[in-house]
Amino acid sequence: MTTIVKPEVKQAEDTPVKKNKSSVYKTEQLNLWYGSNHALKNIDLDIKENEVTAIIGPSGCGKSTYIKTLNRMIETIPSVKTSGVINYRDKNIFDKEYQVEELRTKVGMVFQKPNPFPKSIYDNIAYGPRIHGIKNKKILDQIVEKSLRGAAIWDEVKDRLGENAYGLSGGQQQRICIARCLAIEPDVILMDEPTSALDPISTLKVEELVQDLKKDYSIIIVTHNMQQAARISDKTAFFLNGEVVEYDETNKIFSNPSDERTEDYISGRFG
Amino acid sequence: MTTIVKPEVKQAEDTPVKKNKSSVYKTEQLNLWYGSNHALKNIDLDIKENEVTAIIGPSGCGKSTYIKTLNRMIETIPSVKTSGVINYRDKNIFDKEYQVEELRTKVGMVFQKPNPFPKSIYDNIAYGPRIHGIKNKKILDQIVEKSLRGAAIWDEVKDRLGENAYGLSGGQQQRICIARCLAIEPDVILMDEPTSALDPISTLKVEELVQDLKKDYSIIIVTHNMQQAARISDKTAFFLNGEVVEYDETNKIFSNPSDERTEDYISGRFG
Amino acid sequence: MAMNEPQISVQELIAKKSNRGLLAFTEKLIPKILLLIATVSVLTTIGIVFTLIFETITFFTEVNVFSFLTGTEWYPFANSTPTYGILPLVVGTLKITAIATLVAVPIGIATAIFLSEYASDRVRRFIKPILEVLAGVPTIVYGFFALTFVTPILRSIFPEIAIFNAISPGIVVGIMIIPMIASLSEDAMSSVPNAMRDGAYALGATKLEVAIKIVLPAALSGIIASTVLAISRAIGETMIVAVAAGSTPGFDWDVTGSIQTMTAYIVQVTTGDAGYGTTIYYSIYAVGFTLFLFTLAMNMLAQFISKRFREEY
Amino acid sequence: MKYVNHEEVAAKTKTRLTKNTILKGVFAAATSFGLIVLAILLYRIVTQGSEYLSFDFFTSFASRIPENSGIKAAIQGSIYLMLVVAPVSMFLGVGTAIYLEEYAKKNKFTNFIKVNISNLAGVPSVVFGLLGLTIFVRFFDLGISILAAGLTMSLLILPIIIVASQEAIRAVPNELREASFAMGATRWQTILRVVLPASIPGILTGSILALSRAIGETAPLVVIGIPTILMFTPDSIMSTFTALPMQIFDWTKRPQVTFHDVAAAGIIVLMGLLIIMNSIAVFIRNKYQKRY
Amino acid sequence: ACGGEDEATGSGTASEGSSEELSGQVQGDGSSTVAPVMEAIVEEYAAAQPSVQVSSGVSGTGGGFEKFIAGETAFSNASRPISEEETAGLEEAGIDFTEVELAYDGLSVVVSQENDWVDYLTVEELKEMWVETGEEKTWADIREGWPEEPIEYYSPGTDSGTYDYFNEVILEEEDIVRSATLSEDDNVLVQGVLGSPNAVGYFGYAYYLENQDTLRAVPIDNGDGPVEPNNETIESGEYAPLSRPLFTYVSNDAVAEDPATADFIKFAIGNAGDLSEAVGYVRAPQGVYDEDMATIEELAGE
Ligand SMILES: Nc1ncnc2c1ncn2[C@@H]1O[C@H](COP(=O)(O)OP(=O)(O)OP(=O)(O)O)[C@@H](O)[C@H]1O
Ligand SMILES: Nc1ncnc2c1ncn2[C@@H]1O[C@H](COP(=O)(O)OP(=O)(O)OP(=O)(O)O)[C@@H](O)[C@H]1O
Ligand SMILES: [Mg+2]
Ligand SMILES: [Mg+2]
Ligand SMILES: O=P([O-])([O-])[O-]
Repeated sequence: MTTIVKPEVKQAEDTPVKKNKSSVYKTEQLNLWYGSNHALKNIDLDIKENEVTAIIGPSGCGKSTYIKTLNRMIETIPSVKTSGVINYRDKNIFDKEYQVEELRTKVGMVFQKPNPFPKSIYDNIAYGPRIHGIKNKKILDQIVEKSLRGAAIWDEVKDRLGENAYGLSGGQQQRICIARCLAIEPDVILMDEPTSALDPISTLKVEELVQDLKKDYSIIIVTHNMQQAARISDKTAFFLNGEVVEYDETNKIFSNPSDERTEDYISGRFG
Repeated sequence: MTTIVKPEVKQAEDTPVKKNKSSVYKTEQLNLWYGSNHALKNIDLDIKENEVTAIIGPSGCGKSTYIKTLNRMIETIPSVKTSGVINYRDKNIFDKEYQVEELRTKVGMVFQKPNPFPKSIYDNIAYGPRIHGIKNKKILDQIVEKSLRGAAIWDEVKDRLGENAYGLSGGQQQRICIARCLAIEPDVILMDEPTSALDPISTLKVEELVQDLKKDYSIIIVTHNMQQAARISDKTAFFLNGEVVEYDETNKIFSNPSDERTEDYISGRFG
Repeated sequence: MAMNEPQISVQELIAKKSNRGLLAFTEKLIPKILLLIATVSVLTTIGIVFTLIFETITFFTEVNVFSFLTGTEWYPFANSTPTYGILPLVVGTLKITAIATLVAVPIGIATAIFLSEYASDRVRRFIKPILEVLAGVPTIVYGFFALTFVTPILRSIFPEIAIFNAISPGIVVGIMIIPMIASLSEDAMSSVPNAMRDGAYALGATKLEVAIKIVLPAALSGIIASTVLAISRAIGETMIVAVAAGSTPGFDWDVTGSIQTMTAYIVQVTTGDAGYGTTIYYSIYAVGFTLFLFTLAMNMLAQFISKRFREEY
Repeated sequence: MKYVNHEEVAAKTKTRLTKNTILKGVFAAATSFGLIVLAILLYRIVTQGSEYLSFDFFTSFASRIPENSGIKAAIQGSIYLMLVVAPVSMFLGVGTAIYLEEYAKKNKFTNFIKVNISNLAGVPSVVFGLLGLTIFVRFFDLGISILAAGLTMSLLILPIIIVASQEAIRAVPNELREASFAMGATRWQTILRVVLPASIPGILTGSILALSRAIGETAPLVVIGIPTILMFTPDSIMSTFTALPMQIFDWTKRPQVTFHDVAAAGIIVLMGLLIIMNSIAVFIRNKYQKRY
Repeated sequence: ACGGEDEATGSGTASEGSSEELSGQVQGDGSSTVAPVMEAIVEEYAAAQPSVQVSSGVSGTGGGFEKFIAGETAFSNASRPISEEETAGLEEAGIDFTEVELAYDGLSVVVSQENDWVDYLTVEELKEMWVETGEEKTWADIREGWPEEPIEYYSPGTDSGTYDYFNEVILEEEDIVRSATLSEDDNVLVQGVLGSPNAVGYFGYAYYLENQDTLRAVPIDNGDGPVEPNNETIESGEYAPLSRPLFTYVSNDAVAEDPATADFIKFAIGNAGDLSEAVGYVRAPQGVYDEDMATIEELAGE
């Protein structure tokens, strides 16, 4: 297993700080059903700020479902029912009064397939601020630049901000999506397999970016790729059949998992 | 790497026999272009009968393209151009006189996504024999039963042969597709990532089936999943950017690859 | 694989049974037959163009082309000096089309937005077929409805409106094309990938913001194309105007009085069955040809729009 | 530096949501407009025509006396008309669709056919009437017969059927064709045994909708000039005939108001036919949708 | 419309010559003025000879003659006598024909009942009113004291016999006002006239009868004082010049060669009197019917 565990050494540096961090998301006894399909079962997870938390598990185990529940995007599917509590910064997001639009301006999301809007690069980034009432051109310009820099794509696109975002490569599009998400200065960024549609080089870029963003944002990332989880995350949660089997320091999960199923999975015995 | 190499021990038993086997497919200097995109470059491969040959490699390296060339399914894409030779049982399949329908009755194919016809289970299996002129109900009954047994799904469906195949689960559908392919008793079976759309348990079933079919058929299987290649194949070809980087006993490829790129790939350094 | 049955070799059976020669022959023949069938649609167009062109040419031997195209008086039935200036018929057609467009475009697009962005699956599945019924109502029924229901209502509100007028049939033609705009625009909007909506929702956008700022622009070419098609349909609509718009072609922009459209003129003459060979008989072909060119231009425009401005995503 | 003030954002969210709610109401109102018009139209016609709608209405011919008037000739004429239109238009339409989707190469000619079809779909029905009058009635000397009118109507709805069939055929996933080819099937075998069976529901749905268009079309019949005074039912496709929309048109033209009520009764029957046809189409569509 | 049963009995007597079952097709077309009579005849005939398929279009007198000349029809209904050009056309086509008089019609000039100023019109006023002069006309232009409201005109289409007749006796071949709504659709005319107090229109007497409660027929003064159209004045010819006979023209060959056609025409002549009254026209003198019947019987070789 040596090859796989290698990248963790780098993360070990961060370990001492972690203990003091406060929670951004506290999930308690979360259950979720698609119609009669019980997709999430008694999930308890405590996610800390300014960390990268990876969620891994075989296909269909509920990773996407869980991450979509965190910003209530799951509600776009009519058959979904939930029970339990998710506290975001100590407020239950399932509360009646909790306005979902407000939650989502605090919690950004990056999707599996890059999904820029069919607009210019500039308009893509400015979309979020604009709908939230920022119309001043100067401020928008600043936001666009800052976000694109934050997503490490400013240099590549600064001369073609007026072009349609669909003219970019997949990797660039994905970083545009990340920039779009940064433009409203979220607190948390959710990422659902953000690199699975990308080539290796673009993947690398996005991974580096995630490492970088960690300073300012709390990041929750779903990935199929165990090497990726090992490379970039601080904590890892292993999902199986809608349950959290194990949640721990990434280091620990990949070198010395406590659950046999975790071991089986990361050693490739299934999935 | 121990965990990964484990399954090979089982295959070691077969090794002595292999040397004497005759070739089913001999590919010589195959080149293929999609328009101007050179997708396969000087492929040389000699595939033996009654073996499982796995083709692995990162996305876009040409695995699907190659396997589709073997039964000339690639010709359905108009922009495709080829050069070189593929001898199937010592006859060049690119020959003008070679009738593609005849080739395809000898060479079956199983696709990535299960693709049963929207007909009854029975009609799915009987499809091949029927288009080739077999109409006798008794014979068809026998063929259907035999094929379903061969695909290890007879017991699950014997009481509902009249039902639409779309009522089955993904894994069952895939085995129906395998049975459909067995119904015309092909010589070779091509499989393009046959388990990538399946859950772990169905995957296991199909893998077992492949092991079983090897006695009677030559099998060429494309897979994304290196563990799967290691578990079920006798030989493995590693493709990269349209070239065959390495082709050898599966054992050897996974324990002691001769090419550095192969090693990088199977240890997860890219892809 | 122990089997009790006598061993059958399928491949042998196949080798015996299959008749590759015959198969190869049908394989060659079938596409040719199908090609012949496919040319029927081309022949139809040729047939239409030829029917119209020949009689139109005959018409122009009796009536000056220029005065036909630029004339502002259409009195073919006059005893002494019949005049054939098509502009009044064109203007009549445009009045109907304009009113119909004003009714149908806002309502149609709003319906499309509601169905694609707000309505639940069940509501959509319930409403769409009903709208299709609205599109399938025979135009003679609409004509009857316009004359006996809409016109009296309009006249009770605005007494200056005549019994035959452009407004009532215009509105009803509009109602007739609402489903066309709604349904085609809805198709265009629902084919905008959900990923795009998700992207906006994840930024905290409301449904309205997603609909107006993301979906509408992305589906714009489809929406415009559907509108153009619907307008073309309004131009060619016959029975509603024949029944409810009157038959006095005038060269003005008054919509409260009786008008005549190109289609209604054709019906007027054919129900009177102007016999073979009179100038009036030929005039319906000239008018038909003009009408054909109008709708052809609109259809080409719709195709151009949906091709040229198709969004890349 | 922070640009986004999350408190302000939260404050504005309320207004945005209100806007959203208001416009949702506007959109819903627009949607109901169509439904309400349909309801009024149906209500008007039913109240106006129900008095004349009886069993006798179906079994008597048109009469100078409104009370005795019926649609025997008209409804049978319409049915005969459909018996010509359905096979002719479906044969031509599905054949063309198969050619375009399965055989046609991407070249100028194919493109020309496609452009031609979408243009044909936009040609006004009254122009098709002129085509029918000139070509079928006069040039081919079929007279004012069911055949002449049927061929005219077939050409009129041909583009609709082609497009619907094309869509249905295109919706059959390529994987199914590949599966068939991989078994050694020829293209025609694949079309006959895999593609057509899978696309039949879509083709039927589109065709029924197209036929329901044909059954209500009036303008071409008016232009061809089919009679309305006749007291017999057709006995062959060369018969003179009248049809439901033509009969309705004739009744609405009469000066006696009572005949308008008879026309309304005829409209009820026509609308009933249409709604039945539409329901069948919707039923087929819902039942067979998303099979693969 | 009333008394359906009476005609049924009447038909029994008239079709005495055709006791045997006949079959075949008889096609006709023509005047919409004649249509109500013809519809009644066809309807009654269908009861007497169910196997003979008679159909009749309503394309107007001129439209009917076009088809008659083209040989597409066996009889052609007309609300005016056949014209010289049409006779020439038939000669050229080699079609001999017989004129059959079915009924009398009083072409009625009508206004809406809301129109309370028109008491009668002289023939001159009528002409002044309907002829195109290049200027818009108001009621005051026709007779002093009438309102200064523009007149709205509704006239049958130029293919109709009604138009032709009006054209001949009133317009005297001058152009009809251009603002007139010309329509073959009689309901359009009725709706148009009753839709406005300033409207005026004209059409067959039967159509006026059907709408007596909303329309008003204007008495016409031909020099001997205003005369209102009604059964007596029309039959006596007192209602002049707008009283006219209605015809159907029959192909001699069709009568001679096709027993079904002959039978139908005989039936038509035998019942025209009763049926024309039943649908609101005026019967022709019996002598006219007898003469026509004799001509047809001779042609049919009886
Ligand atoms: N829209 C839906 N309707 C019904 N069931 C769903 C829906 N989406 C997902 N599911 C089911 O919920 C379960 C969890 O799905 P989910 O997409 O969360 O898995 P995942 O771990 O993200 O898998 P993958 O790695 O393939 O993306 C699966 O059984 C899936 O079939
Ligand atoms: N229909 C096509 N037209 C043009 N290029 C194609 C087509 N199909 C594949 N290619 C290109 O050919 C190359 C090889 O593709 P292929 O599908 O064989 O890869 P693969 O190894 O099977 O990948 P994967 O693991 O993603 O299935 C890729 O660069 C791909 O973009
Ligand atoms: Mg997922
Ligand atoms: Mg592939
Ligand atoms: O239809 P007409 O009697 O006026 O010719």
